[in-house]
Amino acid sequence: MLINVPETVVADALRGIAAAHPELTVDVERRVVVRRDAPVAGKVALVSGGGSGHEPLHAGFVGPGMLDGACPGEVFTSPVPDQMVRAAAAVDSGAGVLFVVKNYTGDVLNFEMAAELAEDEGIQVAKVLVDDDVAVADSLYTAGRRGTGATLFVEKLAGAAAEEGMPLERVESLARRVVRRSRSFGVALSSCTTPAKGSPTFDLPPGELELGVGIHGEPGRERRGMMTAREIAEVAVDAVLDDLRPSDPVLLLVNGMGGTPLLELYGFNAEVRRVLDARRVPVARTLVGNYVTSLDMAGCSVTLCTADEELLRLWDAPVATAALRWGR
Amino acid sequence: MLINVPETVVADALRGIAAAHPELTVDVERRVVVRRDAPVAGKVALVSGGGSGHEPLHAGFVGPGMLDGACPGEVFTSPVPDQMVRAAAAVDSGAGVLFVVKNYTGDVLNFEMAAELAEDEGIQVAKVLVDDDVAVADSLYTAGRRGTGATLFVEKLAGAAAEEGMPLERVESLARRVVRRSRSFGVALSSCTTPAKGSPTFDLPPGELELGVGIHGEPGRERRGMMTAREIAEVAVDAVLDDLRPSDPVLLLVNGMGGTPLLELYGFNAEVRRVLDARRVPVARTLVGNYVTSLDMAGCSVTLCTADEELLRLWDAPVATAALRWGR
Amino acid sequence: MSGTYGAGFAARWMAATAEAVEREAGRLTELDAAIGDADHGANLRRGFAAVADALAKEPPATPGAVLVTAGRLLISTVGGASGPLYGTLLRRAGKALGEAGEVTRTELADALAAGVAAVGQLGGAVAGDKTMLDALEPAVAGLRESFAAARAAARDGALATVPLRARKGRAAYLGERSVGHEDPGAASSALLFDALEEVAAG
Amino acid sequence: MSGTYGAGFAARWMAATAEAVEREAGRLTELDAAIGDADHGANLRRGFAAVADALAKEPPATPGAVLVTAGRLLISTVGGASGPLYGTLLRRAGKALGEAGEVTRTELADALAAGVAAVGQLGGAVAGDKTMLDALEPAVAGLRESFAAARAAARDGALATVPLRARKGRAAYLGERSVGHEDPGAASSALLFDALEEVAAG
Ligand SMILES: Nc1ncnc2c1ncn2[C@@H]1O[C@H](COP(=O)(O)OP(=O)(O)O)[C@@H](O)[C@H]1O
Ligand SMILES: Nc1ncnc2c1ncn2[C@@H]1O[C@H](COP(=O)(O)OP(=O)(O)O)[C@@H](O)[C@H]1O
Ligand SMILES: [Mg+2]
Ligand SMILES: [Mg+2]
Ligand SMILES: [Mg+2]
Ligand SMILES: [Mg+2]
Repeated sequence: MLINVPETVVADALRGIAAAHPELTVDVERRVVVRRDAPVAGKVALVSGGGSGHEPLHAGFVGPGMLDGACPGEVFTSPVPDQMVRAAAAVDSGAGVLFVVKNYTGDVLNFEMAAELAEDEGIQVAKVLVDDDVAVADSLYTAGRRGTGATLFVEKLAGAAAEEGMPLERVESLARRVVRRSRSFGVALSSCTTPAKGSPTFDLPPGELELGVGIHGEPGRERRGMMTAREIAEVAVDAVLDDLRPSDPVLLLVNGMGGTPLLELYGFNAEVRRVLDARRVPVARTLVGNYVTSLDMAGCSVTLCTADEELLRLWDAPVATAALRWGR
Repeated sequence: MLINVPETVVADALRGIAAAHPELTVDVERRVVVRRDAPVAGKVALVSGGGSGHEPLHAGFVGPGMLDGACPGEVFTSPVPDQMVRAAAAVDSGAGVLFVVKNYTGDVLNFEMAAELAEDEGIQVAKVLVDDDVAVADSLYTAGRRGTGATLFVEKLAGAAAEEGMPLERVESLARRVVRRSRSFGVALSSCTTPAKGSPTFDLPPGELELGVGIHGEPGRERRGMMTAREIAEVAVDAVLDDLRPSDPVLLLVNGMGGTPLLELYGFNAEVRRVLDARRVPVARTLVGNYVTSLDMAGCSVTLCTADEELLRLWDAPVATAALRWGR
Repeated sequence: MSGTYGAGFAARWMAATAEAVEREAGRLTELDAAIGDADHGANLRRGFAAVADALAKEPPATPGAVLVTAGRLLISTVGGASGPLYGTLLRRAGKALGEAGEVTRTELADALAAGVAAVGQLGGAVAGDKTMLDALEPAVAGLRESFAAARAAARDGALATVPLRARKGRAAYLGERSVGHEDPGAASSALLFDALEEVAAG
Repeated sequence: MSGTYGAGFAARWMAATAEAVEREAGRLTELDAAIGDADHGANLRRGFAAVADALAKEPPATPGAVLVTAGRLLISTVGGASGPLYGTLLRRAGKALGEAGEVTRTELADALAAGVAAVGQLGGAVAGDKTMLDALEPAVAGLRESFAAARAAARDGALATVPLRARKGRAAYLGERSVGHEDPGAASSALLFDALEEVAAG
């Protein structure tokens, strides 16, 4: 592993982010990354965060048109409320803060505590819970679906909405709409290795794969013998379409888990598109790359978001972050 | 591996690029990617290419402000002259074409043949050879230094120069200047696995690393026991600085080989910056990410380019490609 | 043997827990690797090291204050699911102990019961969901009897999670595949009561 | 035994080479993995398969035309270093054979010598640099004697690359570490002369 010691991985990365990105303010000690020009007067602010190891999520999405602040936790460990409160205080212009929370027990509990503390400090806080992973049963008697690839859609689209000047409750309801319209399915071709453990989280012999994995190196729902990209695309897309029947053209994220070469991801995108064409689901926009990762895990996920005119406009709106950047 | 069969990996990826990027024209059959608006009237055109497996290089750098066309070969295999001639013909506006060639025997020979053929077709062609890897001895009696990370600098800076309207000979001499001022050093923490071979190109036990590797899964010059990110940064930066004594602030590329998580790369960037600070080399711009990769290889490389005012202006100039994008 | 227990005792309990977690961090992480994300050991080590440190530097005056401080610090340093849950357990228990300088074992059991209830409320889990509650609930019941009974009950409760199918926390994502593994949070809860018995035994 | 050799013979040579390369592709790739980039087998397989295909579909009328066609196709389908080099070898040899419908073994040797010289010029390598030239040069010299001598000389030349330190091609990047491995291009050159002898032997 390209690290010093496991204990300093997150702090080291934050120093590196600070060195590479003068357009960000990085508090290495307190683990908060905010856009340099925060708070932006009159603008609703977006704050997200979660365990590290999913880069570029979230710090790579801080900037105009997307997040105002991010709080990275330890690897695969939700950040603590103190970070979230500090980030909220740093970015709030008075127009309020939206917390974008991936649905994991740790993230939910810590952001809940943070929201209470922030409100005590007079910051208006709303929360949106991202839970898009169809591999996980969603019921009151479970932890609910995990938040994975859709987080990128929520942060981009709600970020654009906030940049347009929408008030907090509209940004919040837009974010919820994106969550409602988004679903994902992930596949692992290898485990990942966390710095703390130093060896793969689970054993996956070459030639086998795990279907329905999350982004924390946890095993999936089912192990299978090797499949072709075409077969994997069918399983992933159909799993998503079982849960989401798009009435409109979709936004498509073909996401790499970190260890899968872009060459393979693009090839996979061709197969995903083939399946979507066969299922008569039109694709409005496609993003291919390693965006919501699981350290060095080989594998991929497919996220669809049913777009509409407003969401397309927000998707195309300018964004200027380390990892996502387009428009003026 | 996330593929169908090894034989179709490149064609599959091109179909996926076509599906994801309507702003590119992709000839899957003939393996040529050009910007949709090519040829751009009056503009010198840049064409590059090389073996596949280094994505986003080169197709991910096709677009306004960078390359006009790219020809991907088979994995780690130089493309054939036919592709290069076709790309040149597709992008030439009459102002001539600059071939950006990484210094490998295969690339050199194929581009040479292509240049002759293109000139037969009445296209004015210039070539620039990128050879930045200080791990390799440079002499008449060797194959010379390899082309690695500096390719990104050449394509970005010469691309910006062409976009500004510089004539062919000035774009060419600028490209040569960038080559002269750029040096790289790479380190592997694992081998890569090519689709054709299906198992790692070389065996590297966990806990060991190869110093001075290229981007084709070839072993390096020396094997060592594991080192910390700090130690690796020292070796890599000092190897570069042995060969390049920057008189001006540098452009810094901290490049991932494909399998190293961004979290680790940013941590490594912190250590690289620490060494450069200690050596009193000021850093003008930093780019951190997986840009010139070697499939799924874990590892990193450091590239420095001594900048000057013109190069800084060209670096900051707008670019709009799949993998590199900024400015208006 | 039924004495009373003061701030020093509570602080020694936390220190002993920190030691146990330090010693067992690898095992906790392995358990978490099997059905979670391989961080439980590192999480608790970071948290309890901070707790032991802080208590050594500025020892609070009452057992309640010790537990409240410990809980707050866990919340501020652990993160993940276990940070808020363990933090709430200790903070709520500490609050329940109030200002008393010395407390009985029964008072401690009552306070911890309040803490456990708060954990249930916060995380929405119930006994049998394969979480730390499966060790904590029997441990607190055992504590009404003796420290040794608490320790034994916690261990049994932790081991009893092996055949369960997880319904809460990260292991729930595995469905049937979570069966056959001990819950890491239940295993760490057992360490808490190991430490309590050891400190009480002197 | 000194007959003459026509277009059919040349085409069978190319077909036999394609078969040999197909059969030995794995070994060539392994050799290339050790000191190169693990693609030599796949490269030549792709190229010679295209050659065999094209020659079967539209058989040229002279041995020279067969080799020119083969060389052009290798250049258009192989890529890498070996594509232009093998392509040049055959194209130049074919050109040297001219329009003749039948050629002698000596004429073939002369033509291949011209091809080998062109390879040297194009790639800038000389004997002893640990490249295909180390098999090609002795093979062509042997061919003046017999097909069998050519085959043996090519094999010996290929094996003689093992102790060499590479000075050209990708293996040169390894410096001293290239010592102890057979050069993949020399190994594939030996296949070319295996095939030639087999076809000549009928
Ligand atoms: N909803 C919950 N209620 C009670 N305990 C829980 C709940 N969710 C998780 N836990 C406990 O937390 C433990 C995991 O802690 P840890 O690994 O530190 O956090 P994370 O799951 O965020 O990685 C589980 O083993 C379980 O005992
Ligand atoms: N300059 C050169 N002159 C002659 N032969 C060369 C030269 N460079 C490389 N070769 C030959 O090419 C072989 C490698 O071919 P191949 O693996 O197909 O191409 P690449 O090196 O581009 O991957 C080497 O083993 C060597 O025999
Ligand atoms: Mg965790
Ligand atoms: Mg090659
Ligand atoms: Mg965990
Ligand atoms: Mg090769």
